[in-house]
Amino acid sequence: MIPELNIALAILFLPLVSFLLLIFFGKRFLNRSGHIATTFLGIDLILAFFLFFSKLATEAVWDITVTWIDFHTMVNNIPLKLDIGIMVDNLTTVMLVVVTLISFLVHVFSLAYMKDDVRYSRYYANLGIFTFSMLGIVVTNNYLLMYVFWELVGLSSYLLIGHWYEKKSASDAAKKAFIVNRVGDLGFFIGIMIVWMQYSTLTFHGIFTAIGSGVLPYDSNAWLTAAGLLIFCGAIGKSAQFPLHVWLPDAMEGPTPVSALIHAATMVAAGVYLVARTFPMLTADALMVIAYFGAVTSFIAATIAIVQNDIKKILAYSTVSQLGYMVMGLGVGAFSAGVMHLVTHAAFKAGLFLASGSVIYAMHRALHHLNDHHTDAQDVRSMGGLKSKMPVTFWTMTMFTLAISGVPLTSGFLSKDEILAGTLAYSHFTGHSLIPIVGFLVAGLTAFYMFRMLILTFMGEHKDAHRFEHIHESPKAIIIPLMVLATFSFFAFFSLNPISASQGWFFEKISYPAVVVPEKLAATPTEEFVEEIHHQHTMAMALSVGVSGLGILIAFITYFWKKISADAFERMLKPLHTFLYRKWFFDELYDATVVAGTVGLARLLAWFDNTIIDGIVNGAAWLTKIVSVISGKFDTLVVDGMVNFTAFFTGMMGQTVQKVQTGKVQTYMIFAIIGFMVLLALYI
Amino acid sequence: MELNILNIGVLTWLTFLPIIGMVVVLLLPKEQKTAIRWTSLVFTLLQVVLACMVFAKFDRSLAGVNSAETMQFKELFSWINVISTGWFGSIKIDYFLGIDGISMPMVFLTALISCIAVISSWSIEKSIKGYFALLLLLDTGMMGVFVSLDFFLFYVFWEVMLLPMYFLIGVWGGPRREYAAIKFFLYTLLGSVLLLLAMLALYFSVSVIDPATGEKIHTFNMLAMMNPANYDAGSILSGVSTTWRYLAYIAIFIGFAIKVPIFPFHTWLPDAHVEAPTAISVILAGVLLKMGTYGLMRIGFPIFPDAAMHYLYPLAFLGFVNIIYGALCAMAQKDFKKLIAYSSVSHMGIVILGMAAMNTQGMVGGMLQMFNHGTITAMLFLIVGVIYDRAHTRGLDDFGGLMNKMPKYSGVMMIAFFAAIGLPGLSGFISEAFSFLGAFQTFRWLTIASAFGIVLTAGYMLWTLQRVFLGTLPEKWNDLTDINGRELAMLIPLAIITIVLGIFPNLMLDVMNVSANTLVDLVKGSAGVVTGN
Amino acid sequence: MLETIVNNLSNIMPEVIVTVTLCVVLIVHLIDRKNMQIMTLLSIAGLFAAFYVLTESIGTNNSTFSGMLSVDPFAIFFKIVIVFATIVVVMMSRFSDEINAEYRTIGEYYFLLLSMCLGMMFMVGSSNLLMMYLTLEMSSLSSYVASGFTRKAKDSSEASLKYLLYGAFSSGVMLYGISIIYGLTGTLDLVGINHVLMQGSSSHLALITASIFILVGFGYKISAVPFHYWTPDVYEGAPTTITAFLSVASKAAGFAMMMRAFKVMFIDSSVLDLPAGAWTLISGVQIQNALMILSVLTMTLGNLVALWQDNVKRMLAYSSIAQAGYMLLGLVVLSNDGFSAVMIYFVVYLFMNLGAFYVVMLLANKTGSEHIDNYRGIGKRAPLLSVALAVFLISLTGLPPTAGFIGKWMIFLSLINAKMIGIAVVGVLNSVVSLYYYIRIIRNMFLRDDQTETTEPIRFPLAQQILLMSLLIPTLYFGLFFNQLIEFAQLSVQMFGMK
Amino acid sequence: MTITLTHFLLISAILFSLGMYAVLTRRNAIMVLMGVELILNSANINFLAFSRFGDMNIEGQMAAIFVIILAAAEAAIALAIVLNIYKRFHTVNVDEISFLKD
Repeated sequence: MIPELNIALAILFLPLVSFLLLIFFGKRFLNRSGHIATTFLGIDLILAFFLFFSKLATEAVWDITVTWIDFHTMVNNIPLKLDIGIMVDNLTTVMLVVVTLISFLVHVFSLAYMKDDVRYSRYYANLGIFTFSMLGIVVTNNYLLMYVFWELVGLSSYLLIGHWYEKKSASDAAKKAFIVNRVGDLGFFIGIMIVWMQYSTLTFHGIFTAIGSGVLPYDSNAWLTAAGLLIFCGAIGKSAQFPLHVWLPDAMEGPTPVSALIHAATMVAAGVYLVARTFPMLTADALMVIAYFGAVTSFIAATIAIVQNDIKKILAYSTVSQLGYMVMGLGVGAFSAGVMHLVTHAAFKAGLFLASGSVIYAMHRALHHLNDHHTDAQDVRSMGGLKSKMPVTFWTMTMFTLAISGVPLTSGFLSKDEILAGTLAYSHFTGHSLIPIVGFLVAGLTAFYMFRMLILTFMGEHKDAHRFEHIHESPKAIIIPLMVLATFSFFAFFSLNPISASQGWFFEKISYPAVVVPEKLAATPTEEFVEEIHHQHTMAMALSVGVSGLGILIAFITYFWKKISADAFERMLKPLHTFLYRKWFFDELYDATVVAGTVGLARLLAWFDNTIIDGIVNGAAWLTKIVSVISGKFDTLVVDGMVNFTAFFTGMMGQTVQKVQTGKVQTYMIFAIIGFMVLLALYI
Repeated sequence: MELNILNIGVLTWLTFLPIIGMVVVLLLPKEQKTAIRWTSLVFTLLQVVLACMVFAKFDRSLAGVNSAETMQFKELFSWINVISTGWFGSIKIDYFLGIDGISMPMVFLTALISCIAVISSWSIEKSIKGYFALLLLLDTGMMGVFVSLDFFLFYVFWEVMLLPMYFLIGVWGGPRREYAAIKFFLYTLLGSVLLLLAMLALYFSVSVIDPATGEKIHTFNMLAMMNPANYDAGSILSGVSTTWRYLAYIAIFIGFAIKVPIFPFHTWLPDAHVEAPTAISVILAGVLLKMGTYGLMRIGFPIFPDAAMHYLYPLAFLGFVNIIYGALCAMAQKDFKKLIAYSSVSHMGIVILGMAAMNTQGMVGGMLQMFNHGTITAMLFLIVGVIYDRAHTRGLDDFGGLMNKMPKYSGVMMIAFFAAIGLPGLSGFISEAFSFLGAFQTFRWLTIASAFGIVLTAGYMLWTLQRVFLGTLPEKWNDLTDINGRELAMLIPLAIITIVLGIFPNLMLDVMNVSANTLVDLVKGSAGVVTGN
Repeated sequence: MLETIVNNLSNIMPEVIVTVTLCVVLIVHLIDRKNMQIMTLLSIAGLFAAFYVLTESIGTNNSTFSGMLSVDPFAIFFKIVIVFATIVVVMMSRFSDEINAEYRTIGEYYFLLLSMCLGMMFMVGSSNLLMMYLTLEMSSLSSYVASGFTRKAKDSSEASLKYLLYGAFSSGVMLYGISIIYGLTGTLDLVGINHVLMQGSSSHLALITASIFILVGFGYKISAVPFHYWTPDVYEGAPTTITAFLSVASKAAGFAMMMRAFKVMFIDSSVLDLPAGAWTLISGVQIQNALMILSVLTMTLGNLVALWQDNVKRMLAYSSIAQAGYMLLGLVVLSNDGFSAVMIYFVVYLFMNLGAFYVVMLLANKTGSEHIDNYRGIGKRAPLLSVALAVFLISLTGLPPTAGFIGKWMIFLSLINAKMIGIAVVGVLNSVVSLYYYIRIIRNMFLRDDQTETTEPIRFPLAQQILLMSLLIPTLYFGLFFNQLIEFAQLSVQMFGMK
Repeated sequence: MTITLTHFLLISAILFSLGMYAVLTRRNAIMVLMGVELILNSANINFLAFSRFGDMNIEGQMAAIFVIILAAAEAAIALAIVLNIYKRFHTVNVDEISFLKD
């Protein structure tokens, strides 16, 4: 056993320990539970960094596999058993750091933000279980455990979204999140079934080697592609890709730090991570589909984000959009760029959420002070001018916004234009020119709506002077995490070259994995592709800077200098606006079709079950009626259908027979004689 | 493997301890309520202890299934032995007990559930003497079914269960108890008479050399029936894939399908569950339903491999119907208990699907699912019972916000619900996953279709959870109390099992594996072997 | 001449004993008509003596009175059943209020009972058509009177009239059939007839007609559909004790006679060692289908009509018709196998049916009615009694672990053995239907509460409980340990003059 | 002409039918019993005729005697019962005596 793996295990299980502590003794610790959990995460973070550096120092991949379940039998001459294990490679360590870091910061942030919450220790317990399962996804080396932790993060996200479950909206959102994710996971599971059926193993290594040796599910390329895409379904669910993106915006019902941790930085990125892990077995077709899913998602989300007014909603949609970006990046084959965007985005998007949290916090306190319960503390239209009151929040926020808009010198810029370069390269090889177009379009839109939000929130003057009095900068526990994240949003942490990531350590360490799919199915060979990216790089950079600059400019014109009236536009394009504002009517659509359909079918079947099935058995209501009409004593007798049917049938028989039983002895004799005749007739 | 107590085999003890308990209970004056309760508890607890001993001593490496040698804790005595008259071969019926990997988990489950049922019956007041006497009798019947290897004995135990069940539902049940009780009784009887005929047909088709006298005699020994060599040429069920064999298999299948219950024979289940008192629902869902699938594994598959293989797809299809149909019906229910009832229809469907896969993972998954469903559904029914005792209603829409009012309760509930949903880390996941993994290899599209069941399950379970536990507490429930020690005592063990098996499924799987493999090989291998010559 | 008669008498010792007993009872009755005690004791003593002698004579296999009467295991088996039934009924009568109300004529009652018993004992042995007819009439005549015994009750006398007319009519028809047989074969001795038939050459039509004429007579005695119509009325009208006796003993006698007649007359005695003791009928007398139809009709009709009865006595009447149907299944098989099954069924039936009637009678003593609604809440008021009744009813349904199951089981065993799957299915389905009305009684006893809220327990003297137990215990015991039962029946199958 | 077996059988058949008719149609219990007597006697004629013509043993005649005796006994009991009925119902019309039925 490699010692580092012990550390990995420690990292994995520390949060679980904190969870168990808090769930069982939370009542004892009262408000100390926050600090306890935070301490655990602190240790976790340190270990994670340690592991990170020690791993980057070496090339080896630390991997250990144990047999979990042995079926004591052979399937086509290989013993049938279920292996599980953990593995630490560069990707893992990076993810470990990201998860622990964000999680730690959120813990700290929550100390203040959730201070007087009713279920304080429960909240921290849930953060613990979440961190545990998230880390689990990262360290495991097989699809089974992956799926296990996959579901567990689903659970913890369910718990955290529904943290304020007294609110119907909250519990609805939680339920929605879980079920929608289940739909995705279903695909994931089917994918796993295919793989298991073919290879009788679920470890990445085992599967990839098997594919490498040319064994395909059902010996068909189509099924290999299908397997890849089905596994990708898991990502569609978790990373809120179209068409399953609908749960993420609702998930904002959870506490803001939760949104930062789960629904911006880590869990939603798990989907991207899954794609990255599965990358070697994805065929060209699969990758193309994935790329399109990403593109469509990012576009839809971006358009919606433009018109939202709830600050968290805006961020939520931008998250969806950015996730689409990453998926698109991986889809086109820009592996490192995609993963890198995952990391950078984790930092600045978490930052954005925490900052918005800080704003909301301030607003709440103000509103609470004036006990004003009508104004929505999250509506950007009721904010403005907060710059002077909460400078730290403002400046950090600005930093994040620049990063996400892809302005040079920020981390976002690096990853983003690598992806764009990738898309250009992709279209060059495959001719799918729609992808880059969407890419750049979304870049512009992002810049626009992010700055819209920034301006509406912090600049101009506040809508309500009286309230303005009572707004103050948030406490240290809140702003320190903001600063930390702001620092991480600088380019320097990822590549010393401010304009190109490709020479940075990240690209060096997180390099393209060896593709194992057969030659004729594989996407463009890596070398040529990388080469092409280099060609496109400058072009991509120029374009992206241009579009985002344009976006920012329009934002300022519209909302800062007010040269163009947004309302006028809104009025002019009313239908379009409603369409976007109502999120392309996805929820309505699903409610009308899937949900209504299922529930309706359920009702129908239940009715069917009670009336028809039970009826056939139960002799149905009308039959019972007839029977009971026939004779009063029936009701007590009518018990159950089959018998009841017999009963009814018998009713007839019984009646006739009873008619025969007249009590007149001669009638009896006559029947005897008839019987006699009949018997005789049998022989003549 | 042998284990004797006072020179009496442990299986006999397991089976007849409750009867002794029943006698004691009957001897007690009916005023001594506590005494009666405690006696029944003590005896069932003893049963659990014995079951644990058996489980511990059970040799994981022996297969059993069709070989008497590898059956464990065997007990074989001649019960009925009619001296042969010239024109009629001597009738021999053995008292033949023994367990293997298929029955071991069921034996354990039965003991456990019975004990828990006794605990949960503590609050019964109405003619409690009769109640516990019948409960113990029922216990014996159930245990007997799982340990007997002689078809006649099996059938006797099978029928012995009916009457106690009828009374337990009919006397201590809800408003429509009479209806539910008679429905249950008639349904099951209808099934079992078909079983009877099939049994007789088998009896006359199979004959073995009687070690004592050396003459060839007919036998009810299941293991002998599994061996194609024992079939007399020209007898009804000799040959392979003959119409008679198919008919016999179908008869047996219906007999068991009614117990499972498999669509469309399931309609007795919701009524029975809704009307039955909590403890009885627990037993019904926890043990009785398993008898159907157990019967198929113990009798249907190994004795009729050809028919089993021939009807494999229909079987799987019925499994699929159960899963989806049950889930959808559950979704539409307004009554908490009825919802759980339909959910077990759905979950048993997974067992059927797994069995139909006819490969190791599927079979093991099915067996494990039998056990897990036993524990999980038992928890669910207990949970319903707890709230029903307090609120005297089961309407899903009457509740809300219990999470705050009854935290301990909700904690246990969470485990049960998510186990039912099939959340990894809890036992439900493992068995469901294996059943599907196995089934997928045999029925690709059918399994994919069935897999939608897991989404539906999540749907109705979470919806229920939301309606009952989340949201705000209605005024009228302000005086609800959290669960007391007794109720915890019956829920916690199950919860622990659920979690432990979720993480270390091997504890159970090791017991089943070998037998499961043997069963699969047996069915697949001897499917084509001509019997009777 | 005389000593031959005396010698023959030694063969029919049990009958002689019974005869003596009934004469004594009659005399005692003439001396002191009030004294029930002594008469009960006398008849019981006599019957026990007869019973003892019977058990002693198990295994004897010969025929007396120049082949008129055969004393073979088959006959002895049924005699044992009949005598035992009589003993039980005598004890029942001791506890029956409606009988005790007639204390003035109680002697006549016992006299009738014993003479019925005597007639039946002769029936089962008689191996000559004329003898059959005479013994049949002998038992019938006393039954007519007995069923009308409680003269005060209108029902009772109506019952006796109907019984009389119907009985006389069908026995007349039977006699006519006998006369034709005589004409065809020139003899009335069963074995003789068999020999003649074996040579063939007799007109089949006439033969069939005649045998169906005879079937009418048997059908009436065992109350098989469509000759059963008298049964419900008579059973309902007659005193419960007599009903019980008719439903068991006279049915047994009827069956015994029928079995013997068919087996000895119509079986091809040249081929007798087929597997499972199956037989082949003499060509031309294919009565098998007729029997099959009769049995299916009988059990189905009996069950279906029983579903509607609210008078428990009448319900049991129909149920006993249905039971006769199951037993007929055993005949249909036409093999030793099936016959032994029928005999086993009778032993079982003896206990469960008498038990059921006994409980009904005891309850009627207290509640004064046999209507099913009067059974509500009895479960609480008389636990032992109602549990016993429940057991008897379950046994009648044929569920393990009661003796009734074994009875049915053996029947179906023989059916399957003869590969008659079809009617076996009909049979089991019927037993499912039957559960349905038996359970009604159980339901009323345990699941329903008395409307009149009377909850004070009903007590029964020890003597009555002992009798109950002596019926209940065998019903359960034979359910689990039926070894000797089967062996005894299988050994008793053989009849005189048959290999 | 010579009287042959056939004539006797014919007579007995007719007698049997007449008896049957009486049994089924007469409403008076006594009459019904008369019908039964006819049936019995038709059987008797058969016995006698067979034993006379079909040069068989005397079993038939023996049978006839027994039947006659039995008929007497039956008649006695029957009349007693009918008498009893008349006491109860003040009628012997079998149709009016039909209280026992479903």
